[in-house]
Amino acid sequence: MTTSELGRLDVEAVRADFPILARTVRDGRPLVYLDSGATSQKPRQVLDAERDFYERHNAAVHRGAHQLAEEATDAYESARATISAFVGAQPGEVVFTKNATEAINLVAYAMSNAATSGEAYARFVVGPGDEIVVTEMEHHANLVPWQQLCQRTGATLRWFPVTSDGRLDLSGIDELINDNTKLVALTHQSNVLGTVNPVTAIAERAHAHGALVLVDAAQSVPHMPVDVTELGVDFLAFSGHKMLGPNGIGVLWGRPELLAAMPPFISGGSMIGVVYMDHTTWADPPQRFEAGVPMAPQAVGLAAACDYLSAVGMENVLAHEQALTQYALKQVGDLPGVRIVGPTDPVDRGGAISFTVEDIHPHDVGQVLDDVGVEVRVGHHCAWPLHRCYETVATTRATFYLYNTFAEVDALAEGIQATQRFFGTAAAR
Amino acid sequence: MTTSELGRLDVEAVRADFPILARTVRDGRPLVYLDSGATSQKPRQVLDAERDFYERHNAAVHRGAHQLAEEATDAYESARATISAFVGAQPGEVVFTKNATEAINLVAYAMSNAATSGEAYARFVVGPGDEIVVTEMEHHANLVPWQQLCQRTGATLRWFPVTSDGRLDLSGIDELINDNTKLVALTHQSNVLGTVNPVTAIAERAHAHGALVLVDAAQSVPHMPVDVTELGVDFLAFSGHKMLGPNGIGVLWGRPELLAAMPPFISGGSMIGVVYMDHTTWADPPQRFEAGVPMAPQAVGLAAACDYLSAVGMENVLAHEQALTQYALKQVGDLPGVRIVGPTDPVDRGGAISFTVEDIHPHDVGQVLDDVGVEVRVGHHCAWPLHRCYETVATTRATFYLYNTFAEVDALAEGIQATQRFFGTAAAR
Amino acid sequence: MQLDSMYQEIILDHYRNPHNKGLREPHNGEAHHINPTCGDEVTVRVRLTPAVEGGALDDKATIADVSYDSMGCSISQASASVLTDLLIGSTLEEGMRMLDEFTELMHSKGQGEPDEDVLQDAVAFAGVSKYPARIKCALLAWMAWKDATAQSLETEKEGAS
Amino acid sequence: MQLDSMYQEIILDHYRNPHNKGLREPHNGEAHHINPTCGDEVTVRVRLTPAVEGGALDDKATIADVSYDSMGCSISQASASVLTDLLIGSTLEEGMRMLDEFTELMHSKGQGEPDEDVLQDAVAFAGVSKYPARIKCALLAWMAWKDATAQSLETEKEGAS
Ligand SMILES: Cc1ncc(COP(=O)(O)O)c(C=O)c1O
Ligand SMILES: Cc1ncc(COP(=O)(O)O)c(C=O)c1O
Repeated sequence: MTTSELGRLDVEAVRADFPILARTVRDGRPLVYLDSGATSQKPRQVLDAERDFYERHNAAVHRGAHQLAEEATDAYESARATISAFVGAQPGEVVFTKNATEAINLVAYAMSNAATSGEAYARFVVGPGDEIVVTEMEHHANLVPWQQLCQRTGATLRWFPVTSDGRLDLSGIDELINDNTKLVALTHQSNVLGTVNPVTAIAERAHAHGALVLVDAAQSVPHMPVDVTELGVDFLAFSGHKMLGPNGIGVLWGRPELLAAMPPFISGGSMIGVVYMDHTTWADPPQRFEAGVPMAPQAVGLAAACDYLSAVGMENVLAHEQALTQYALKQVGDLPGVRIVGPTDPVDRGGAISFTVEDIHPHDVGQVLDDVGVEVRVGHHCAWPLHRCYETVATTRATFYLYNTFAEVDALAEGIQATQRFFGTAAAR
Repeated sequence: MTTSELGRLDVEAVRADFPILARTVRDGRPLVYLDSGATSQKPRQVLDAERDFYERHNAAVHRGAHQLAEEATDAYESARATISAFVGAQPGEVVFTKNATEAINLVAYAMSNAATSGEAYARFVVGPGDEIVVTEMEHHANLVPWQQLCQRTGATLRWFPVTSDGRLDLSGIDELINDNTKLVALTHQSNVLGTVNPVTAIAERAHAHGALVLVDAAQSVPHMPVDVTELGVDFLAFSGHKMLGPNGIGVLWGRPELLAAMPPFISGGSMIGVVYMDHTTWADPPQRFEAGVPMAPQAVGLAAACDYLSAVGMENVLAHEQALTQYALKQVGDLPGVRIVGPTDPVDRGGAISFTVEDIHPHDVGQVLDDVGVEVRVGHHCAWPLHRCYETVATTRATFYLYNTFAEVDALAEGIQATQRFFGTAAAR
Repeated sequence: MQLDSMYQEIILDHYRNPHNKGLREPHNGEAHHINPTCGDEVTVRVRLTPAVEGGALDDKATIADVSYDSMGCSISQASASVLTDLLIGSTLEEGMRMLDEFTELMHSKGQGEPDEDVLQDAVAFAGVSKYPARIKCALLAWMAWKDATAQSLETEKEGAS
Repeated sequence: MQLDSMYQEIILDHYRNPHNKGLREPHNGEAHHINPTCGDEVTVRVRLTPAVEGGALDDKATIADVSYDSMGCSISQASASVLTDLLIGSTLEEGMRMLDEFTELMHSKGQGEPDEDVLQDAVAFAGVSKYPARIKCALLAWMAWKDATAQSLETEKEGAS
């Protein structure tokens, strides 16, 4: 297909762009890939863009004056412009990292580094008495770095609980976000519950108390239109591999005045101003935060992924996934013995459907599904504390993307019933 | 070619594997790529391996139980085994990072994190009175992270000077490495001078005082056989992109007992033992140091690069580069007005030839060379303090790899003469 | 259906009707293991007794009891149950031999030819070795038993010294 | 040879025989800039004088003097030299206009059509804009001049308040 022909969303045309979707698994079963929440598949266009870079323009960016280096630098910075525009940002506000996890750690480490970086960075210092607020539904990537920041600095970690129906419990917000709060870090869309959080409202409250707001957008940027100027937050982190892009690249967006006031995290070449044996000054953002030879080919690939998604239209991606989610909530949620963990209504909810099957462990559910070609994820999905809230250690999770079909949702529902028959549970009788 | 047919080193057969080497630059000039020290070009075999992963086995590694996830995990861990074996290490001792820079930062941050990580990690704590020793010839990647560690912890940074002929000045070693020394970080092969340092001897001295030794092998692992068991050091860092592999992947090798005693650096998913809202325990190495969805396709690509290099034979790569270096030291070094910065004898010296051309700024040298298709690097090559030692801000640098030819060295020498003619300097008359 | 190669009848039987489940006294070693990818847990208790009364806990020591408590999938549950059947009453030497055989079987990628004399019911897990993500499930109780046993030996040494 | 489009005769002349090089007194603003990729350096001094004696330093102020010291490649050297020729004697407003035009020219990727009336000798740098890595060289002195000028204005304000 030419992606621009897509109109609403021609799933078959989309699928034709993804070589892996044509393969079979186990005994020749067609692949039903319902694990895009873990990582997405890549269209040919993305793989071609990356390869073209390697075969024609490869050189170390920002480090050479020869023609290849010029071309490579231009490709890298053009990619930054495309990716920035995809989330409504300016290129100078976008830092490339290896994944969302590093992007979040970058901010957490900049905050502890501020303590030993002099007056210019005083605004980021945190210490005893200061509070960092997260939520119980965070992915480990947006929880553990803040625990560690608190351990390094003596600040206190606090968190929003979740309600039994999979929403943030905001009833304590007036107490939880207060003048001691230095930063609120929360997920835009839960990778387990699918819940989309009221980020803008929470950010307003945080800003009223002078706190910064970091949003983990690893599950939102791939699946809905996101515009940083509308969101009203200070930092936004996401990963390329979850949005049709290559592995090995992530993004930290930050308000430019904040990035400028932040000390570096990883240090080395290309992030410096002047270097002496006994001291060093820093380059301006975004270079300040990109030490070493960067992942330019991956940036080019991610830009191609943004182009692909833009051609399809993020509104169309969202609408398609919402339709799949609504269908799945019914097809899966109505099965006897199946409990959905997360909102059962499709409002403010993305396409992650986590569930338990009575008397069958998720590992065993996943195994039987795998046997019929349905690839889902089982476990705590890097959100162990959240699972404790729902009194389970693990769930089975199906996640959707633009290339998934209603027939694949049916395959999932049938697979769950096959599992119940295989294990002979009450629900199967 | 089939790489196994290479025997000694059939440069033409090798070149045929690198699509980019067939392109032209500027007005149709054949590309003479002499900037592999900045980043190497990639053979088809590496690009194919990475693409095959994406098109057939792509999934999040270590996070799924379905067939694709199994295949992806297997590909990732097999790649780790191949890459480990390439440097004589065991897979459990090899951590994947985004580049050498991150690998070095990992150790530096683990050392400052040790202060707040409890008794189990006490061995890595450094503070006032402790000394970190580097050298004046370090790349910023192996200098700035240690400056920053000292700034965070109050430890003192000290360094070996260099001699006028481009070697480490070891005369003060008895004083420089003493009982206060906690870590010695030095480069195996200088990216500017080409100098190969006596790492093993220095490590012995350091170990005698209980200090750890980290080697920046970014310029050695790509160019010579390196075996960590023979080197006698504690940590070794290198980058994939400089050794025919993809961008976005680097390696930290560490002695297993040290990795086990090190607190984590970047935290998030997949590096945890158990996670609660208020505390977290860690996975064993190497997972402890690999937070987030890793760069599995790049690991697969880097393993293919190792296979390629092994098929050619690292001894042959070394011999080929030594021959080129010896030739270039003469062809370039003998030109009137040209001064080589670094050893002029080829002993203990790799293929980085940095030089100044009298009365012509390196930028201008590089520009004229670029105009005739010869791609070299100009500037301080991320070793600014080193350039100060030689009373110059910048040099022009040619670096060689297995795909370079003697004719390309001739092109370099002719290009320098063309530059002298263009600018009408004394040497040209 | 490939599934049957993993979910052998023996496994499903042990899963539905586990043997020796529930922590028992007396014991002289205990270990708690968690599988960090799915949160499955097992606690294993062991009681080792010397071959000769009053003697040291050597190779010939008897595995007088193994009991456990656990939470997890069919494979991890069944494996714990089979483990107790195999180990209770064996000598330490025999137990370690079983552990080695079982570990080797798990890493055989479906190619293992387990010694049925040594592994008995545990040979039923051969099919699990084809599914790398499940190997940890099958090994969880065994690894906990190994640690619990190391603890028994440690405790005894401390007692002796 | 494409080179000639970058290394115009005017540029090489200024490079070999730079104008106004060497730091001079009096000055009321100074800035030091370094190109972090190659280490090239320039220090620029400016003296702004009010259009009306005793008046404020506004748009109409005169750039009474610009001097500099520098170390770097032909492009950065020549650019600093040309800059002094253009700026000395101009009004601040004219100077800022030249800065804008020159900056725009540098980012034109070889497509710029510079206004020769404004940029005079500096139009010779048009070819540099085709070489992204060299743009910084051409702009180095201009950026330093901008900062030095900001300092002059700052100093004056402080003096006035
Ligand atoms: C000696 C040396 N050390 C470290 C590095 C850093 O490598 P990277 O930029 O891939 O992290 C380089 C290359 O830039 C180098 O040449
Ligand atoms: C909500 C959320 N945050 C953060 C991450 C971390 O992303 P990555 O592993 O790419 O760093 C993920 C995915 O694993 C996620 O789902």
